[in-house]
Parts: sequence; structure tokens; C-alpha cells
Amino acid sequence: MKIDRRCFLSLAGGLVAGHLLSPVPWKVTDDLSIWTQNWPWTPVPETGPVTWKNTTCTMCPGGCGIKVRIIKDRVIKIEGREDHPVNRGSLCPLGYASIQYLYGPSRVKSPMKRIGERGSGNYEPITWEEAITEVSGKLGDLRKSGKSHTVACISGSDKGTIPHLFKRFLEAYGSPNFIRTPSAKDAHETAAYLAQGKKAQNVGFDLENAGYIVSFGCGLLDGCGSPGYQFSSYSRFDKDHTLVQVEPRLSNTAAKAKKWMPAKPGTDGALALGMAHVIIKKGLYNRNFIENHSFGFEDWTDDDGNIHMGFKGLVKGYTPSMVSEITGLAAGQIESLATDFARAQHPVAVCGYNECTVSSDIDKTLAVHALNALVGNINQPGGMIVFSDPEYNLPEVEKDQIASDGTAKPRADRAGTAEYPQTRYLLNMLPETIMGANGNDLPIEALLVTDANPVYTMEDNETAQEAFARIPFIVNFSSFMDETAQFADIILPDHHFLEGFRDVPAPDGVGKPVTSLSAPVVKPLYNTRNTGDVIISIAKSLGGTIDASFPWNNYEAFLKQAYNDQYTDLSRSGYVVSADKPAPWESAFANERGKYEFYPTMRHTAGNDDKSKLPDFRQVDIPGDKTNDALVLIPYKSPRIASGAIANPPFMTKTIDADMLKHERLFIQVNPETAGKLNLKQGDAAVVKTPSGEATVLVDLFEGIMPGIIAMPAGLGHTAYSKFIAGKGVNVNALLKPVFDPTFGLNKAWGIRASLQKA
Amino acid sequence: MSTQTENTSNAPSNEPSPKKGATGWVIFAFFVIGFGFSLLGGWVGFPKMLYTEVPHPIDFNHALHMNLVYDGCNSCHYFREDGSFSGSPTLNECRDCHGFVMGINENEEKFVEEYVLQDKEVPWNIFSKQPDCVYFSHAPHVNGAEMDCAACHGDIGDSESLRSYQENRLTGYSRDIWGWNMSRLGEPEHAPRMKMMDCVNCHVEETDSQGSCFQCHK
Amino acid sequence: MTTPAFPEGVKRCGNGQFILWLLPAFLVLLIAVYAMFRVWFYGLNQTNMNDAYGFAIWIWADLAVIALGGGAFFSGFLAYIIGVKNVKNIINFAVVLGVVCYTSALLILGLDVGQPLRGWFIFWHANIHSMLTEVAFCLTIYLGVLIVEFIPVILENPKIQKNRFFHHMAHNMHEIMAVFAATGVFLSFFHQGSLGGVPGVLYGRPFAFREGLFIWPWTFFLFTWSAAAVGPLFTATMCRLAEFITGKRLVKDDVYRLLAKISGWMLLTYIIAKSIDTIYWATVTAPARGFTLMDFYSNNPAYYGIWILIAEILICGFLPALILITQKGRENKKLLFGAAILAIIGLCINRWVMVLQVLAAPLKPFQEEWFVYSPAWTEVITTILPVAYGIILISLAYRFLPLFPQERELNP
Amino acid sequence: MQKIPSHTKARHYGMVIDLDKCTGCATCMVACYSENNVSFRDDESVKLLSINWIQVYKLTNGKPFPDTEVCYLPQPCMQCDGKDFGHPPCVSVCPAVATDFDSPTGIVSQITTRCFGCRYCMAACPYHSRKFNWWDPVWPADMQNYLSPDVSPRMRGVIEKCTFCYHRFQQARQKAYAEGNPEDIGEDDYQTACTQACPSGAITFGDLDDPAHEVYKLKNNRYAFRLLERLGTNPSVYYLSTRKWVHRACDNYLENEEPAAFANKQA
Repeated sequence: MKIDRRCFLSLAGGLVAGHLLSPVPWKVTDDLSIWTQNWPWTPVPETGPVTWKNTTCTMCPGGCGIKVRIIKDRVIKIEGREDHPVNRGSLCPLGYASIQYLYGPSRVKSPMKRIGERGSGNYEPITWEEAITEVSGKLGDLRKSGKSHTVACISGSDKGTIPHLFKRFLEAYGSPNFIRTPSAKDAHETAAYLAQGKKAQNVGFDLENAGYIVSFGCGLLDGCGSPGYQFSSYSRFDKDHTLVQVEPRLSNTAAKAKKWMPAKPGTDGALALGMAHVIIKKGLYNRNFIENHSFGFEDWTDDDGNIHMGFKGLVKGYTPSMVSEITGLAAGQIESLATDFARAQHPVAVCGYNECTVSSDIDKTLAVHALNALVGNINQPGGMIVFSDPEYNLPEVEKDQIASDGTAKPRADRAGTAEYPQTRYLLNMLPETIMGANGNDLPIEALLVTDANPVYTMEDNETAQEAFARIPFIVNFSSFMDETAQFADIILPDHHFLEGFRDVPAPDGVGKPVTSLSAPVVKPLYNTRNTGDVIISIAKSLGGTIDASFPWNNYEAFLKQAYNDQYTDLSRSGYVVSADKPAPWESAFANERGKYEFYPTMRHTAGNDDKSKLPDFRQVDIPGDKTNDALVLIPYKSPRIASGAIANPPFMTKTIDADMLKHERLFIQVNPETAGKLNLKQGDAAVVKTPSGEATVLVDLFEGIMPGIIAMPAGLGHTAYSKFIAGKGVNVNALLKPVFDPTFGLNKAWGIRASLQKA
Repeated sequence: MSTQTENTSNAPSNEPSPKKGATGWVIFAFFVIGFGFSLLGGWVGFPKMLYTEVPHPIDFNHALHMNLVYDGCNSCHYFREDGSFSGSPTLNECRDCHGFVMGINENEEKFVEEYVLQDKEVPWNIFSKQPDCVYFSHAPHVNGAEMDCAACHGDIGDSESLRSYQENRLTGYSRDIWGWNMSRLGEPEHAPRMKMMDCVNCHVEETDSQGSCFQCHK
Repeated sequence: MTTPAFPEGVKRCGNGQFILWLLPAFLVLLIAVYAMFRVWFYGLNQTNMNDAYGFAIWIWADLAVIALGGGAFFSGFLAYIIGVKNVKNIINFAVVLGVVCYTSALLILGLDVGQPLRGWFIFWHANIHSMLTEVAFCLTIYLGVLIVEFIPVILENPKIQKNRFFHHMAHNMHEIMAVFAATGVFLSFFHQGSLGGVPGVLYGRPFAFREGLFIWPWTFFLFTWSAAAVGPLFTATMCRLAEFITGKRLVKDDVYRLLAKISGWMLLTYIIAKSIDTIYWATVTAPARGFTLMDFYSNNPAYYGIWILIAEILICGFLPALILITQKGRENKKLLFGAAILAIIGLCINRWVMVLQVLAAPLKPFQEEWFVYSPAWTEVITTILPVAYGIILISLAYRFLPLFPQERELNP
Repeated sequence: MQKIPSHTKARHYGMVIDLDKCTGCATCMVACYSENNVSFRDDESVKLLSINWIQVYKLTNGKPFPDTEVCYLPQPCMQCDGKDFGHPPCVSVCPAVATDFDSPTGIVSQITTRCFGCRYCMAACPYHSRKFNWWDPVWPADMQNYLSPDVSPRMRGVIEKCTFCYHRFQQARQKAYAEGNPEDIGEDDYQTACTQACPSGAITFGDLDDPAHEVYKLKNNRYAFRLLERLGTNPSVYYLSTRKWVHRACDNYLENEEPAAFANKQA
């Protein structure tokens, strides 16, 4: 038998034919496609029983109630809680996206000790025992050497039991230096103290019942204050509600307002006085309130027989035409605004709480408070509400001699000293003090940081960073690797808020005294500990009276005792509203006269005339040279960018518009008219220069911004966290510089002079 | 391409060379060999290569449990309040009885020691596990169409031991989904197979419509 | 003694020179294959396409290449069905060109899908309403037909002819070639039309959308007609190019003139129909949706100006058509091929506009910006791939197969 | 379009978005990402490569300061009914039936495992509602843990789009079946994630054909309009705005034409 080529061809043919009649090609083709439908690297989420748990979001000081969807032990989704008194179902994008922080790459997964340079992010994990021993050892040494007062704590808030534990710890330890990061609260609480006599009050606005809102640059719908509260109030507005927005830029709030009044920046105070002028002139003010519950409206004579000008006298000069000149608004517009405001049902004037500009102009704030007082809308439905923090039921702090001596020392930030007696915290002063001291005699030897990211959020950022770099020992309690955590020597990571307990009293700007509870909905994922527990442990290991001041085994026990009989309610429904109604006028005012003082007699002033006590309009001289820096840079808040201590999670960065960010470049908003003069076109690269620094940005032509003003969003330009936010855009804080009020020490600068040039 | 070589040869001869080659029968035999080899390989060898037997973590005796519970399959495989179906029981449900070793058999011992006491869920092999893109709800089938468990899952409730689980090496799914018969002709061996067209056929029969994509996909 | 590899009675260059000639093409092919594998391995992120430009240069290349490859079907139609004898002298070449074009088109289509391993869904889970399904089916089947038409040409290689089986097979296939040609023509009319339907049915895209006859938009017929008109011109032009490269005459001039005449009249009728279509669209279809003609031709990155319409219809439409229908135009080879090249450019512009300008034009008035796209190197090189691959295949075919029956006669 | 199963009631789900209310905060976008396992990348600034099922656009009236106005327009998939209730522009073009018109709900489906990524639907959609997975999705760190089992994660090379949170309809239907009333799916039982999330209450969702539903009333509002309505896509998403320039910005009009709401009136 002969075998030749044709036999092999035939064999091949047979193989092919048989193959085609077998399942091989068909099944393999099919299964390959099924393989592509279920690629091993495409995750398959596990199913299981669904549960919903209520808790409170603590990503910002807004205090929104949330409900969390959990499948088995995985957190799947966060939604707004409909039955929560703060947000009534509404929730901001950060709240929704906070789930990404729980599982995200920027979590600090165990206690860490720095092994590299400050800011390099080089850390090695250590055990909790080692970490606590190291921290208490260091603090113990400082105390022994009589330097207890050189320990400071920077906290993002002074409300709630966690900040309270820090304050308590410093008191027992012997330091006066508990410092809250600056916020709109500074001006509000100082103004409330001056006009109404009580210290450390919460000022909120009852937006849900307000009928006519005049907002002096308040980013109500731009994610400031308590976004959930503000949005839920806005969502219930109908055609009878009026929102008037005063600001030089067409913000989201301005876009949604019934009327946008683009006053020149920094002239809000004059507008408020102008409105008061019209209201008084037309007799539209609340006579009952003015006559029976206020002081200093008319001119008055003191015990020595000196005659003082009253508020009425002050605003006499602020005629619509004069205010028009200052603000750039039409006189008629100002007049009708004042009239409509005073005649409306539940009018309220709001200011501050624009997270990005933490300028705290005390005069402006007093003037806005006075507007509310004029229409008798203090502690009334739809008005400005002033209330105290919840009182904690706790034993006295035990103090030894070191503690008594230490707490009696002046504060390192100069707040409450003879220089600035009426202000409680002045973090902005700290860098200057540290930089001014010589190396052996630092005012701060050890720093504890909790819920704050000052290395990022402070204006004149470069100086602040240099100052922090000089502090020998920094302990950070952050859950995330933020900019300040990267400066720390020891990181003692807190749980994510979905993993631990904490109380959330007095959300920013909310017009009712709500305290909520943030309770764990999942077991801690990593080796983290509740900061409350850690402070108690540190106190215990320091021993003596410090230990004795912390007679609790853990934070939960402390929390239960602090809230006493309210705790059951708090843990059952997740929140308590401590008073149905705000204090009536009869009992609301705690000063000598028991009245609302239009003339704040307690005001500690630099000058001695009436005008320096009355909320007169004083143009703030913002930093920069008028001739060289012809433009004014203002930061603005976008609801899509978290601009506080916490940076954007990836989901929020994904929502940022293409006219705000392009790859790593940030857009600066410029009016086309201004841009035309500078020969800049849409998308051009340009260098923005301020006295604090410079940055390369891209030009976004926006008709909605006042010519001569340029604006940058706050919250970008991070260097820490993860690649999803780090390196994107510019930190506007690095371009700003504070201007300190000579009597209050607060930062009054609402912007900075700048130049813009084609790059 | 200017230089050209002369094509030297003449026209090709039309006659194939008279050289003796293999006969037609031999050639045909080769064809048959190739054909048969492929056919055999495809129908017999290929399934063996494509599927791999995955051992069960522990053997489970359904029949035994059925005698001890009051509500048949529902006792362990039940509907949750939101209408979703629980599927395989979790340790928490087993723990009520198997909190410690009762000493029934080796399997029980293994189950308690390796899973219950170590608080580790059993990685059961699920015969009917569908790809992630499939949305299947028991409620319309059990409550709406009043189908028995056995209609889709076979008589697994009466079994004393778990049947063999074979996994498709390419797709990762149980052989039950495709059907055990390579040709997909004739009756299924254990329980109805569950490829998309199998669902569709039943839907067309029962509801007069195959339904829309989203009815069964997510 | 050994049987020669080359067709009978023709001269071919030496192997060394031949390989040298193919080398650049191979190089391009190599890079293109590398790009192809990158795209298959890493996915379509290797291209510059985006969510506005889901279709881009590849789809354009597909449409253009298939339209130009349409020379095969229309020459087949003329040769086998109408019985225009003279066309047979170029039909083999047209078939090879067709094979090149159609395989390239399929390859690019295979590259252009996000999930190539699921590509067969288009056949198995076919949606009969989709123009793309129609394209895929007709394209695949017609490629099959083309290969069947190509096989007898391959079999005519002297070495293969020696085998009696193949010899008879070639002979028998020639006998039934008319049947295949007819099938091919039928399929081709359809898929050329379907390709026209691809943009024409997009009623969400007013720039592309055309009303039509039953389910077929006017673009369906216009695409078929234009492919039939320009395809043979492309065949002729490529043939002329081959003559230029080989330095030999391959077909007689009357073949060119014949094709030019037929194409000229086809082109003229096409461009008249196209003009009517454009006018109707600009005055009725688009305004009904709130658009004026100039909305599509102004206020955008320069290259989509009104010039494009002038270039497509006047310069690359009427002008070559008029040249080709006049005897004087056809007599002058330079004019003839100049006109042919213009017509080819016109066809390419048409296909480009119907894919890329469609996607570039903004629809939402609040998004005034036109969408801009420039292809990535991976896209460019794979689009050039058909050229390189065509050079190789045609060179091989020319070297070893009797593509041109008149070659021996013309080059004694 | 497929036959409606014999036991199923036909509904026509749709959405009404009040543009005068929308503040452009993008909460709907984030809620959607979270609800639907939408992937993200480290650079999302190129919006034509960014996957968004609902995208908020910024519209301006183009007038100079201080007469400038801004309006935000959230745009999900329009779930077009197309011609004769069932022929949206994208559905008939899909060569592999990866997308169909779900007759029982009026929702346009997208089955990502059937899709092989030809992107014809993307070319057909005038709204850019369809997004392509140019990359394989990656969830860094432990982020895979938050993925919802209700929506299947997609893979590289396929189209995805808004589904009106169809899985929520599936869940509502499942619950209705479990409770013995398969047809009893109320307005509250099925709401999309974006509707629920909108902190301003700008989005309303429901059965457009059911007079008991809020959307039924809203869509008949004089100022209701649809995006690019003149193309004949017949979207199921309506918008509300009393401002004429917004209407003009949302559809194409010849110079002598006026938006319907303003046709016979000076505004």
C-alpha cells in the first residue's frame, strides 16, 4: 500500500470534517464568549440579606441623618434619612460618596509611626500599645519638665463629646490650648455674645419656616453649612418663598435665587446697614421688639452722662444712594429689597457659613444680626435662632498643681488674652507665634490634631506648613492619610464614622438644637480605634489626677454618662431635639439689661468712639498692591468639591465639570470683559499671582462673574489622600492671606488682590 | 521591476504524471480515520477536558434533614421579607442544631469542626448558580406560577448524598447549566438545564412571551 | 523539467527584486499587526475614539474600502450578467482587488468591536432590523462569493494546473462563475445599500437622517449607486497604477474607456440623485427638525465648511462625470484618470462626511462646540494596513496568476 | 419590541425634571454611581471618556454680567419611545439585540453581556446617553466591597447606560409577588435612585400614563418640554422651566420659530 501526500490531505480533511461535527468548535466559541461575560477580574458582588441601619453622617459639620443599606456585612449604599429633623431625606454628594472613604485607598489601617521626612508619607505600622506608650511617654516628659502648657490640640469642632474629651484631657493635663479651626462660627458666636450676652452660642437660621431669605454671600445651595438642612428647606420652597442672593458671582445659590444682587465683594455690611436705613425710615421694624427687648436702638446716655449714638443714628448715614455707591447696586433695588424684606412673612437675613471664605467680619455679622433684630425675627419661627450646646452630666476634672498652673498660662494662639479678650480660638495666629519663637522656647512642643486638616485648610498655607514643621511632636487622630496626617509623628487612626460611636450636636447653621448619634453600622474593617477610647487610654497611662479625671473604661461608657437619661432616646431614634421652642425674648438675652443690644456695650474696641462699637461698615483692606494686582481673587464653593478637612472622594471628583478641571489643571473664572483686556481666551493657560503665591491655571470665561473679579473653587490642590484627588488643581488657600481684625483677631479678608497673565 | 527573467518552461502539460499513487480506498480510509478521530475526541474526550469535577466541601444528606424539619424545603431555603430568596442556609441557621458535634457521621463532625467552630461559612457548590448578569427571582416562579422546587432543582430534596459537581473550566459554571448531555438533545439527566434558551422556551410556553431582556437580566 | 511558477508567456522580475519591492509593505504590515494586537489585548482605549466618536476613521475606512471594492461586483455584473465581453479582461484583477478590500473591511470590523470574542453574536443573535446585521451577513457571504471567484484564478497557476483534479475544478468553476457573480451582485447591491442605511436610518442624527422608500432611506440607494459608479473606476485606476509600476501594459485602452464610459454615466446619474437628495434634505428634512443647512457647515473647526459640499458634489462629482461621458475626456488618458481619481476622492469624502461629520455636529443647542477627533497612531496604521496588505496580495497574484489575459498580447 | 407577557400590566415609566428647581449639585450623579456600580478612574476630567448614567449640564443664557442666568440640566437616558411606542433610535440599530424596548415598562434595556461593543447605538443616540467602557473597571483598595449585587458590574468593551434603576422595579415586582399582588406596584414602591437622592426635590418619577401619579400631572404642565423633541425620539423624560431661553437651548429652532410653550405669547 502506498501512502502519499493525498492521504495526508485526506486525513486532514477528515479531521476537519469530524471536528466540525463534534461539539468542540461550537462549545468553545460559546464558552469563550461566556468567559468574556464573566472575566475573572470583573467583580461579582455577593448577594445576601439586606438590612438598613440609621446613623449620622460626620463628613462635614452638617449633621445629616442617613440610612445605610447593608448586605451581609458590606455597606452598599448611603441615603438620606427621611425622618431626620436636620435633613429630612436630603443629602449632599459627599454624604452619598462617603462610602468610598470606608473602603477607599486613603484609610490609615493601623497606628503608624513616621520613619521618613515630614510630609513624605513614610510610615511603619505599630501596635496600639506601642503607640499609646509613645504618646503618653512624650506627654508625661513634657509635663514633668513644666511644659504642660506647650501641648495643644487642634480640633475641627468644639461640639460633642470627642472635642469635650480633648478639652477635658488638656485641662487635667495642664494646658489652655484647645483650638478649634476657624469657621463662620467664630463671627456668629462673637456677635451673639456681644449683642445677646451669652458665650459660645450656636447661631442657626430657621430656613424651613422662613418666607423671605436675604443671603449675604451664604452658599446655601453650594454645599456650605449643613447642605442637607439647606437643601431640604429649599426643596419645600414654593412660589411664595423668596431667596435673594447677594454676591459678586453667579453661584449655584444665586442662580436659584429669585433675585441675584451682585454687590461688590466685601460690601455686604454696607448693604445690611442700608436696608436697616430704609426699614427704620419707613417704620417697618418690629416695634414691640425694639421698644421692649432691645437696647441702643436710639441714642442713649450712660451713667456718666455721656450721650452715645444709637443704631438708628448710625444707619442714618447709609442712605440708598450712598449704599448704592459702595455696593454698585441700584438705589431703587436696595430700597425695594429692604421694603420687601421687612414686609414679608418670616424674613431672615443670613451670612457666613460659606465654607470657602472663612472671613469673619464682625461688623458685617453684627449688622446682619441687627437686621434680624429689626424685624423682630430672633428666636422666632423662620428667624435667627440662638441656642446653647447640650449640657453634659460629668464629674469635675481633678487638677493637680501642674494642671492648675498650666491651664492658667496664656494661650499660644493669643485668644482670650488681653489682646483678643472676646474671641475663643485663633488658629490663624498660631503660625506667626511659632515662627516668632526661638528654637528652645517653642510655644507648642506637642500637638494633637483631631478631625482637622490645618496643613491644607489654613490660608497663607506655606507659612502654616513651615510652622507645623517646627513643632517637634505631632499626633494625628485622622482616619485618612490627609496632608496633616503626613506631618504627624504618630497617627492614631479613628474609625470611619460608619464604624464607631460619636455624638453630633448643633449642626452648622441649623435652626434647631438637634443632637444626633453616629453609631456603628459595620464592624471596624481595620486596626483602628475610636478616638474617645484612645484619649481615655492615654489619660489612664499618664496616671495621677489625669487618670482620675477619666473614670470610664471606654468612650461608650463616657458617652452614656454624658447624655445621662437622654441617651436612651438618642440611641433609639438616632437624634434628640433638646427644646421644642427657642428661648423667648424675655429670657433669651443674658447681658446686664436682658435685652438685645444694638449698641454692643461689651464690645472691646480699639478706638473709643461709638462708631467703633456700633457695627459700622469698614472696608477691609485686602492684601495686595492695587496697582500691580489689578484683579481680585475670591475663592468659591462648589457643591461638587468637598472643601473642608476632608477631600473629595472619587465619585465627587468624577462629577466636577469640564469647565472646572482639565486633567490636573484648574480653571479660573474670569469675566469675558476682563479676559478681553488681558488678551485671554477660553482654555488659555495663565498664571495667577497673589502676595501669597502663584499658580498656573486655565481660563474659563464666565459671564456670571463681576468684571475685575476672578474666582477659583476651594477644595482642590490636595497633595495627600490618593491619586484620585492628589495633584488635581490648586489649593486656593495657598494663594490667600488672612487680614486680622485688630480687636477680634479673626480673619476678615474675603479675597486677595491678584494678577493674571497669559502663561 | 524592469529586469525580467525569462519564463523558460513551456505550457504546463494537461496530463497528470503517470506516477502511481495511493488508491482511492486508501485515501478514503485516511479520511475516515481523521473523521473518526475528531468525532471521538470531540464527543468523548472534549467533555472530559472541558469539565472538571469539584469536590463538595462536605457531603449533605437532604433526605435526612427533610425528615427532621416541619416545612419541607422552606425550612432552610426560605423567602425573606422583601420577597428575596435566601438560597443556601448560612452557618447561623445550621448552628441551632449543629452548635457542637452530635456525632452522627464523619461529615457532621467535619462540618462542625471545620466550619461551625471556626465561624467559617461553607463554600457550597451551587448547581444552579447563574452568571452575574442573570436576574432570577424565586417569588414569581414559586408564588406566581406555583412551581414546585423539584420542577427546576430535581429531586435533590430526597437525595441522601450530593451528586457530582462538574465545573466548566472556561466559564466557571456548573455543568448543570448547559445540561449534561453534550448534544443537548434528549432528556436532561438530573434537573432541567438552565441556559437562556431553556428559560425562554418555558416562558413562551407558559406566558406566551419570552419576555423582555430586563425581565431576567440586570 | 520543473513546471514554471509564473503564468504562461509573461515576464516577471527576479525573486530578490520582488522581495525588495514587498519589504516596505511588509514593514507596514508588521507595525499594523502589532497595533492590532495592542488593540485586541488592551481594548479600544488604545484609540482616540470617545463617547461622541463611537464611530471614527475605521468605520470610514470600512465604508470607503467596500465601496471601492465594489468594482468587483459591478464588473462582475457587467461581465457575467449583462455580458459586456471586454470587461472580462479586467475581471480577475477586479476580483483580487475585491478580495483585498473585503477581507480588510472584515478585519477592521473585527478590530473595531469592544468584545471581539463575542463578535459572532451579530450572526447568532442577529437583529434583523439593524443595518449593521445586514452589512455583516451580506459582507461575509459576499466575501465567500469573492473567494469562490478568486479560487479558479488561483488554480490557473501553472504549478497547480498540473494537478488534474484542480485543473478540472478550475474549469468547472469557470463554467458556473456566472451563478456566483449573480449571487455576488445581488448581495452586493444589498450590503452597499445597507452601508448607506447605517447613517441614513439614524433619525436622532439630522445630518445623516434621510427619508426614503419603505424601510430604506435614500442613502441606501445612493450608496449602492455610488459604489457601482466609482468601484470600476477604482479598479481601472489601480490597474493603471499596476501598469505604471510594472512598466508594462496590462489591459487595452478600450477596456479603460469602456469602464470610464459606463462609470461616467453612472456617476452623472448618481450625482444628480445625490444633489436632489441634498436639496430635499436641506430644505425639508433638516428644517423640520429646526436645522438649516448652514448649521452643519459653519461655526466649527474649519474643516467642515461648505467647501466640503462643493468638493463632494461639484468638483468630485459633476466634474469627473462630465469628463467621463465625453469621448474627448475618455480619449485623453490623463483626463480619464484624473477624473477617476477625483471621483474616488469624492466617494471617500462622502463616506467620511456620512460617518464623521455626522458625529461631529452638535445637536443640543446648549452644547455649541463641535466634537473634535484625531485618530491615534493605532487607528492610522491599521487603516493603512489594507494598502500594505493589498500591495502584497496583488503583487503575489500578479506574479503567479494570469490576472490579465491581454498581458501576453500587449507585451510580446 | 417584544410581546407583553399575558399576565403583565403595561406601564410607561417616565421622569419630570424641574429645571427651575435643580441646583446643579450633582447629588443625582453620585447617588447613581453608588446605586449602579458605576466605575471611576483617576482622571475623569475628559467627559467624553467618563461614564455617567445621568449627567448634569450647565446652560447659560449668554447675556453679559449682571443679566447672566445659569440653568442646570440633569440628563439621564431619555428612555425614548421612538416612533409608535417601541422604536427608539438606538434599539433598532443594535445588531445583536443587546438593547430592547421593554414594553411592560417603556424602559430601554441594555444587556452588557450581550453587547459586543460595536457602538452603533452610541452613534444613533442624539443625547450621548450611552457610554462605552473604554477600560476595564477597577475598584481600588477594598472598594469592591461596596458593589451592589443588584446591578451587574460591566466589563471593558461594552456600552452601558441609565436603566431607570430597573433593578428597583425588579425588587418592587418581587415584593409584590411575595405579597400575592403581582400587579400592585405603587408610585412609592418604584423610584429611581436619582429621584430619591435629589436634595432639592427637582426630579419626579412614575407612570406617565397613570393619572394617579404625579408625573402624569407634571408632564401636562404648560411649561413641560422634552430635550430635542423635534427629532422625533419621543423621550420619556420631561423637563419643566418657565424660562424661554431654557426651552430654546434644549431644542433646535429656526429663526422664525418659537418653543411651543411660548408660541402664542410674549415671554
